[in-house]
Amino acid sequence: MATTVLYFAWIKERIGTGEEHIEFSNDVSTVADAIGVLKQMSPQHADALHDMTRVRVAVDQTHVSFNASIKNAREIAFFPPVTGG
Amino acid sequence: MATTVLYFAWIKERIGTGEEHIEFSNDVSTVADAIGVLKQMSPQHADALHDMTRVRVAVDQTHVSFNASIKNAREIAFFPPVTGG
Amino acid sequence: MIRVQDDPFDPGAELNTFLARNPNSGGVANFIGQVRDFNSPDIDNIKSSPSLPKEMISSLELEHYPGMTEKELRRICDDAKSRWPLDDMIVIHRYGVMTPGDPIVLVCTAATHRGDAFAACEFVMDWLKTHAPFWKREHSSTGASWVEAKAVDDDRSARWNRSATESKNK
Amino acid sequence: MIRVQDDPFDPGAELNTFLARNPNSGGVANFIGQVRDFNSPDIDNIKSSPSLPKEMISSLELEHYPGMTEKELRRICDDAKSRWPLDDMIVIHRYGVMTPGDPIVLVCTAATHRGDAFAACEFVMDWLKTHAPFWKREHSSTGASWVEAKAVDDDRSARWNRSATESKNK
Repeated sequence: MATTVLYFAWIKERIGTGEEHIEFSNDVSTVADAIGVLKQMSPQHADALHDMTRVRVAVDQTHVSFNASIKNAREIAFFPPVTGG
Repeated sequence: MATTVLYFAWIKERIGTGEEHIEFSNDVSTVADAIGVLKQMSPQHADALHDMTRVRVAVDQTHVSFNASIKNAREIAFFPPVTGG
Repeated sequence: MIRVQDDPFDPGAELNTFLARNPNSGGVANFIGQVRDFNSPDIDNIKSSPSLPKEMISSLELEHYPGMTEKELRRICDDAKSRWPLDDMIVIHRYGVMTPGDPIVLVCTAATHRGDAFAACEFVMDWLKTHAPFWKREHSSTGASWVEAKAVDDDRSARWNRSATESKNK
Repeated sequence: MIRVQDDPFDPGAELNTFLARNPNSGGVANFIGQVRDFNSPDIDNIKSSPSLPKEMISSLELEHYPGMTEKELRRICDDAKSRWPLDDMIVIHRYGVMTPGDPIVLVCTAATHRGDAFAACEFVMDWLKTHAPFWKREHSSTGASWVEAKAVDDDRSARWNRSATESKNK
């Protein structure tokens, strides 16, 4: 069961795509674990995700912290701190 | 030199007029003194001005307290606490 | 800018004019006070005892002190401008006879930072409520009565004195 | 009511529709955020060093996270309704490409008491700024750059947590 991984703003630009579908293995249970996997995928991924103080995350469209579970997650999104309004 | 005395809202209604021109004598130097004079003018004046906790005053269109001077005042206004907005 | 008028005004049109005049202000706050169709003391009663009869207001009459009203509103606006960095502000207040749903007052403030726009707008409303010489009289089926001033308005107005003192003491 | 849209909106028309829908709300507060024509870091510099060149913004691009944006705005509105007695509220937020002077966001709140309307409106703006998934990118003569989040927005947003905790402790 693949998980949809979304990127926004400069994270999307650096990675070069806004959406990927990734099959995480069973030992990948938290957001932090997933980030570890993603950073291995390409130098662009590693660059975009290397400074986690500049990255925020949502699981199934809800803000979460890096130690949140991604078990049964359909969608994980990575983005910079928001700047709307 | 007569001073214009103005009344508003229910104070005007009780006194029966919104404007009077009164020549205060020289010993009438504060708002409180003026109120003393006005209350002598008619039972209506006395009734309207008897409870000073319900009366506010402006001298020359500026809010003042009862011990404010009325020397050189052109206009004194008596009204209930304001309820605009 | 201050306008005290007998004529009705259009809040949306006023807001758009204000925005067009201040295209570089990142934040514009505004407040509109409207005539309600049931009177003030009843509103609180309705919440606690829904069975109480509502006293329907047919019209609201607003008396004011021509001359002092404008002067006082100008003082309040000048005070707001001295407290917060504002690009612009407008206060429009009606007097005369109004019907339920009519706008009574409009305050718009424009600033670079939204916190300043919000604070100034709320300050002007709080001070206007306790300082601008207007008196409301409600007409209903049971007759006409002058609206009593509310202690809560004095409290809200006094907050701004306290915070002024607090910031001076910092 | 929540609307997230690419199309421009007319703040005055939206305000009038909102007022017409809530004739019995004594107080209606609202806020409009507009696109400025010089960028955010420069604004503070201009004040301290008027000689610094202004970097003119030609357009603002607003990216968002479709689906989550609406969900998050709904959460913020529900939270506001649970904190203050509101009659109604509306949030409109644009995305896509905008030019200076364009309205980005509109928040309207209607309540019996103006303090509730003001507080809810400011709360929604503060939370929207720190929680709604939008990202601004400014285009100027020197190129395009993503706007950095401001610490002051985190602070403003955090105030509401503090006051929630404080009221619980009372």
